[in-house]
Amino acid sequence: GTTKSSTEGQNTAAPETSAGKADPNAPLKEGLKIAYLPKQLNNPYTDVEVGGGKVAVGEIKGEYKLVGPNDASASSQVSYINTLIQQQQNVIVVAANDPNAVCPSLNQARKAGIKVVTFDSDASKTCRDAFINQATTQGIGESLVKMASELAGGSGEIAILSATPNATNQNSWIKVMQTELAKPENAKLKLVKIAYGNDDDQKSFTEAQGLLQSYPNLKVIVSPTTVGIAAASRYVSASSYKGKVAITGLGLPNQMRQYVKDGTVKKFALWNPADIGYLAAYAGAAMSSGQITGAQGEKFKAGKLGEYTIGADGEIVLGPPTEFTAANIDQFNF
Amino acid sequence: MSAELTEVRAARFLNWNVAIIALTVIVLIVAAATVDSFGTSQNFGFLVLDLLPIALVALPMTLVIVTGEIDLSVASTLGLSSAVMGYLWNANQPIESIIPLCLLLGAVLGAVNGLFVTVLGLPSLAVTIGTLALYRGLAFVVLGDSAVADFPAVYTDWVTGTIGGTSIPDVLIIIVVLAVVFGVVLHATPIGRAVFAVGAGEQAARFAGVRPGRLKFWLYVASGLISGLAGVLWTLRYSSARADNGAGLELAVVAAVLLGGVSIFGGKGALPGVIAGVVLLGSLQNALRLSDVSNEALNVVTGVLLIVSVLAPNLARSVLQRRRT
Amino acid sequence: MTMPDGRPLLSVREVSKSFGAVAAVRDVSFDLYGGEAHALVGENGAGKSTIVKMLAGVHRPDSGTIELDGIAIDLGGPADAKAAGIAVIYQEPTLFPDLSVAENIAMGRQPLGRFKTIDRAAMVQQAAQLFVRLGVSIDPNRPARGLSIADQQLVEIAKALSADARVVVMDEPTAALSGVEVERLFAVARSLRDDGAALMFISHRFEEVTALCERVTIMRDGRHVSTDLLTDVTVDEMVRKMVGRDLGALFPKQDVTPGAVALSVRGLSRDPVFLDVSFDVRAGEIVALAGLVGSGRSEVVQSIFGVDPRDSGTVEVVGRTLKPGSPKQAMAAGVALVPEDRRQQGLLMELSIERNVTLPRSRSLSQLGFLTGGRERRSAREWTQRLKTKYGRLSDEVGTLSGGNQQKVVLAKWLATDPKVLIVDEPTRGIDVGTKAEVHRLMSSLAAEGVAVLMVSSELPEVLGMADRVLVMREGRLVAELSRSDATEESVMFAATGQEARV
Amino acid sequence: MTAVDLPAPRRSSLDVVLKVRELGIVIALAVLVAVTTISNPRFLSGQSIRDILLGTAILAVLAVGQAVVVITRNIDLSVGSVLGLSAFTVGTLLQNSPRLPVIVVLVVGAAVGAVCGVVNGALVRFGNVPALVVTLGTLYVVRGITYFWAGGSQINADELPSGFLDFGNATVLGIPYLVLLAILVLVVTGVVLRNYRTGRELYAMGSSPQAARLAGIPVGRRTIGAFVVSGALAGLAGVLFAARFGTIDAAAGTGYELNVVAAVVVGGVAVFGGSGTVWGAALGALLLTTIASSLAVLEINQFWQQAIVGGLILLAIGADRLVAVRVAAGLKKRGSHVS
Ligand SMILES: Nc1ncnc2c1ncn2[C@@H]1O[C@H](COP(=O)(O)OP(=O)(O)OP(=O)(O)O)[C@@H](O)[C@H]1O
Ligand SMILES: Nc1ncnc2c1ncn2[C@@H]1O[C@H](COP(=O)(O)OP(=O)(O)OP(=O)(O)O)[C@@H](O)[C@H]1O
Ligand SMILES: [Mg+2]
Ligand SMILES: [Mg+2]
Repeated sequence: GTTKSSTEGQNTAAPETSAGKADPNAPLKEGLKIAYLPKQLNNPYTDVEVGGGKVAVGEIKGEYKLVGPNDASASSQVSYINTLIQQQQNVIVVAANDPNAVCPSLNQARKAGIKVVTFDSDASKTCRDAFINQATTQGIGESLVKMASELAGGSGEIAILSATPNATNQNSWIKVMQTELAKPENAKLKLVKIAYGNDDDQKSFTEAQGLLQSYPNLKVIVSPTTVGIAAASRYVSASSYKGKVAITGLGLPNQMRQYVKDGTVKKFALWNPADIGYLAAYAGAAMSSGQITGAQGEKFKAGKLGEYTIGADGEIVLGPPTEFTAANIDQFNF
Repeated sequence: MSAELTEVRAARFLNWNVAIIALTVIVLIVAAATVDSFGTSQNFGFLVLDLLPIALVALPMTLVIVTGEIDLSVASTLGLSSAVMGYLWNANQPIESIIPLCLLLGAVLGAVNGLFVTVLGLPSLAVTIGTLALYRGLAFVVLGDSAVADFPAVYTDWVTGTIGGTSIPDVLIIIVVLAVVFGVVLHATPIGRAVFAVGAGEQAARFAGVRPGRLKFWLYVASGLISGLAGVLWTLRYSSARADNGAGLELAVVAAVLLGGVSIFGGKGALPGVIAGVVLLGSLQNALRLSDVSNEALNVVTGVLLIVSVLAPNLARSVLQRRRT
Repeated sequence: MTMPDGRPLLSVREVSKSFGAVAAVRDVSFDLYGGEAHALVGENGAGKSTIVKMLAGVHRPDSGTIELDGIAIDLGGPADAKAAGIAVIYQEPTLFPDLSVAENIAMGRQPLGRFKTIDRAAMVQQAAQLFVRLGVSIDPNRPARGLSIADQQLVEIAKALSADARVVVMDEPTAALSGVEVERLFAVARSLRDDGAALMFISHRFEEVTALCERVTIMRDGRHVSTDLLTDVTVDEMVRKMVGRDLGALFPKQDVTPGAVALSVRGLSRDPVFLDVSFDVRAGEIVALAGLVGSGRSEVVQSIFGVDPRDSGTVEVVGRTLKPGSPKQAMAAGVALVPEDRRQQGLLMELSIERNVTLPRSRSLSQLGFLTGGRERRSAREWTQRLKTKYGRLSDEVGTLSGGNQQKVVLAKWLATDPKVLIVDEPTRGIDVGTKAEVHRLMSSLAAEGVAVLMVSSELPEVLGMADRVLVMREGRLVAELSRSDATEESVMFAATGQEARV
Repeated sequence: MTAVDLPAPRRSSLDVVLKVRELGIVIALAVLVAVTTISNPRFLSGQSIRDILLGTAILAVLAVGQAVVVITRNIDLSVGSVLGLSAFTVGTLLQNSPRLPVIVVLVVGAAVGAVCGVVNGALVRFGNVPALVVTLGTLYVVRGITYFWAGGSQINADELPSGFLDFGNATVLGIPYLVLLAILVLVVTGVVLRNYRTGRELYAMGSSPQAARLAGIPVGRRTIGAFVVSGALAGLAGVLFAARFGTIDAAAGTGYELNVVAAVVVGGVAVFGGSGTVWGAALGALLLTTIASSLAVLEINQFWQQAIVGGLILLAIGADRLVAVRVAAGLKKRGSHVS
């Protein structure tokens, strides 16, 4: 019969590259219909991201649209992708809830001439034209370990509170962290557990609770997700662990301000999420206008962010993350 | 006497089953006329695919509810079937044997519900809330939080594909065939007569030679089997086996069935109405989405429709009665 | 004995009540006096319970009034009746199975302690005292669930007593009680009466009526027949007034020579409902199973048909042994049961006439396993017409039919199965006189065609008019077998109530 | 909690049998805590107990309300949505007027819930519609309204007054306010149900609706009342939710209804009404919360959690039935004094 191993390699159907060459000098078209489909609506991080997108779409005189499910499920996203195909959008900017489940629909969209740009959480390479990466995976992983090491004073137990176990971006950062931790200079840091809060506020809250109960000697919780870090900080700030356990990771300054000020959190990092949505709009518009095709090495201008170059596999990297501390947090509002 | 007759006639006119079909047709016509690209054949394909799981699971659910019971575990059965499918696929089993196994699994899960309800005589609402959690939990135990995606293209393409050069989805065949089977069983066989009899009065049915326990048991098996099938199709459609597939679907299914005019107390209902209920909910959702109306509005529409569907006949009856006296 | 002071405590003035086409009570008037026990007697369906329910505020009279102390009162609901000092024991016990016996008795009148909280100790105390008065031993703390019918009835009685009501209405309170308990109940009832309460007492047992009551009102077909002092009437006169019609015209019994044994029951037992019941019914014969309410007749026939389990015994139908608990097999062997409870057991009230008539035959009416409706409709039309059923359409809900027509639908449903053995349980309860005659004519002609008929009936005239033989049950045992010539009201009643039948 | 019991003059052995189920939960709880503590002693630390109690508080308040409805042979599936609406209402209120005293906030939350309860109750009572359908409908409607209103906005902890957040965490004598509030709700409801006529009438209605009508109980009014209580408590739980989690969006409380029904069923309240106590329901909530915590601490794969909860529900209702059957059999033997 047909088994996994008998079909290995067959599934990577060649991406249907829209034939045609890049014309770097083509003007950006006006009136492009650019639709944003985040993982789910009503997520503050997402709101900031697509907010940046809205600004960019305005700058290039396009039509901005935001749709999305209330639950972070791939099946609802598929329905929305189908709707966007019907509405003949020019660009779909999507954060995939499941890298594969959305693929058939995204490819249908591309067949219909729609450019697909992923952000936040990538879809399978075969079904999108470009991916806006917040920062290099390596860079984020390294900076997470660096912050953890500083907060732990160079030695002790640390734990990770991630989103879901199959969240692509989180997992690749964690992998880098693990390589970093294996290096001799971090030998005294011990990663005791990776917990998953499913990007759900309460679940993350409960998981943070569980970590502290299970590991009395825990020094740092690293949470590379904005939901997780906020929930963990909130729990610790109101518990007897405050001051004994440090929290760090990736968070939104507005959500974290209170915990930075009350001393629960010393430092954390993030890129500017608004820039991701902003960059995605320009990338999509450039593609739709024929300036670029998504091939490695092509260059395009992204408004106030300047010029970007497409990397391997259609990846576009936003830039290095910013570290936030009590000293600088009030300069940021997102 | 004549007053009584007019009441009967009026009741027939107010028959929700007819009303819901009419309403569905009206909504379809209005949507096609006013919503851009609602009427396109491609959109029809999308609509059918979106309706697939709810339509399938609603079929046995209709029979279960007509007997006066309920099965809230369907979505979890779907999820477990999907998870097991992913697990076995990862374990390098041939898909040709995975699919029948998943159907069998669904039937077994349904049988467990059936045993609790008929042999132990426990209320089905409580039992299936229990198995709702249990089956979903087992799905996570089997597959954890990961997703299995690399199912063979032949199968996934079939589920998302269309018949010949048309844009009629292949899966429509499954829905139509099963709807006909369930419709015929419910409305044109002795089993169907027994289903209505049990729902209208279990004791009287027993006095007429029906065995309510056996009947209910097999209906739960059917419900499990179809949910298992829905799990397989879901997995292939999205090419993604996950433990959380279909979460929350049970309420949508129950809502569609009740909207279709089936009485939650059993004994009343018809399959065409249920199909209309499913199509009504699905096409409203689709049309509203195409018109950029938010998901939120849909929640409200669903809830209001549901309440109205049970309230309207009652109110109509009491108004009629008041006028008579 | 106290004499009534001439002014009635409660008066029923020309009340009427109809349910759809059935006029349950028509222009009935009578008075209840303080310090007096008043009997209400009549056949099944005469309208006694309907009167009770009007006094209880469950039904509102269509016309007429109920007066308390000479003032018309409007009883909008049971709460109003309670407030007016009327306590009711319903024919069917209405307990809360999950609550304790003490709570059941005290519901709505619980003794209160500090902060208006319920004083449980006092509540239990009260119940215990009532049980002492009634001379029974029921634990007030136990839940009502699982109480025997008799104990349930006793709790109902205690409930009514605890109300300290001025009017106590008892709808067949003794149906399930044994002699000892009846005596205790009467002692308590007499003391209530002597304290000035007005009692209304309903029973099918005349010895109870004569033992307790001073006055008797007789009803027939919803109408008031007479109200007399019991000292002025004999039991025979009461029975005549109750039955009140020429039986000859009503029961068109055809003479038939019985054929071979069609139904043979041997040693049928089900603890504690019936014990060692054995009898035969021959083809062409109508055998009546008589007895008091609760004597176990329905249980016997349900057990024969297989809807109820049995502990031991055998049932043979035309030589075929039926296995217990399988109505399907009984039906296949040619048995049909027209059950006593039309609403619960006989009909699916929300389904159409057509579906009801053809349900037991849905398999045989199908073609290649499918039912397209045509054959069912034709068959249903044929059978309902043969029984002269009046209805609008075959697709009407059976619940919209009048009681008599509903009964015809049940009969059609079972006659259509072409039975060899037809068991009918209270075939004419609650249906009008005309219909009754039609049903009887039908049973006669079926017997004449060679069907063995076993008829359970609480109506003596029916039993006497229709049966070739009368079997009498008492407390779960078959106590007498009377031939048509030996069966008289007296002989059947005496067998049913205790003294052995006169030969 | 089980110590709160009737001062019955004499308790037969049968009553003990009838209490078995709640006892069962207590034993299960004890075993669970013991096993977890042995494997990780910090499970019994003050902080950990506080966390479990805080988690239980919200679920218990919901379960108490649900128990009241279920006892009358109805069900309220809209509680999760009502919680969300109430939480968002008070969140918005506090954003705009941060100086509101906590007590006002509690009253506003409960009032929002009570209004939803009135709608549910009136539809069930006057529409003559099964509660399951009505509350399934309002589950969607109320959630939809919350989404409409909230849109994508989220209320974060830093937007809420610290006084209110303190209320979510502060303690009196080591016991958090939220827990005290939940206990207050539990005790008041428990006492009313057990010791007041109104409470007993709710049991009577659930036990036999027909008999209740004949007994002159105002069934319609009590039904609406039960839904109002359930709604108000769901609203109150919304305030507790806001105080405890500090982050509120339109999805708050999604899916809670099944947890709540599960807690009630595990706690021994019969789905067909008439029996069970709010103490049991609260114990059910405590058990479910403790299971969640201890599975996290025991490092049992978190994926097992839901399966275990499901198995427990089946076990609880199965045991309930077995006990009922045995008791009924026992009673029949004892009660048959009619010779
Ligand atoms: N709720 C009802 N709906 C329709 N018909 C009813 C209803 N209650 C009683 N009836 C009918 O009214 C008539 C009188 O019934 P009722 O119960 O008063 O008789 P009864 O004298 O108490 O008889 P029994 O001796 O059998 O108790 C019967 O024909 C019965 O079928
Ligand atoms: N479910 C039950 N549990 C316990 N005892 C019962 C039950 N049903 C009936 N009984 C008892 O069994 C006996 C026989 O009842 P049954 O209904 O067969 O009497 P019947 O002679 O047919 O009277 P009716 O005139 O009411 O039809 C009665 O004493 C009754 O109290
Ligand atoms: Mg009566
Ligand atoms: Mg009988």
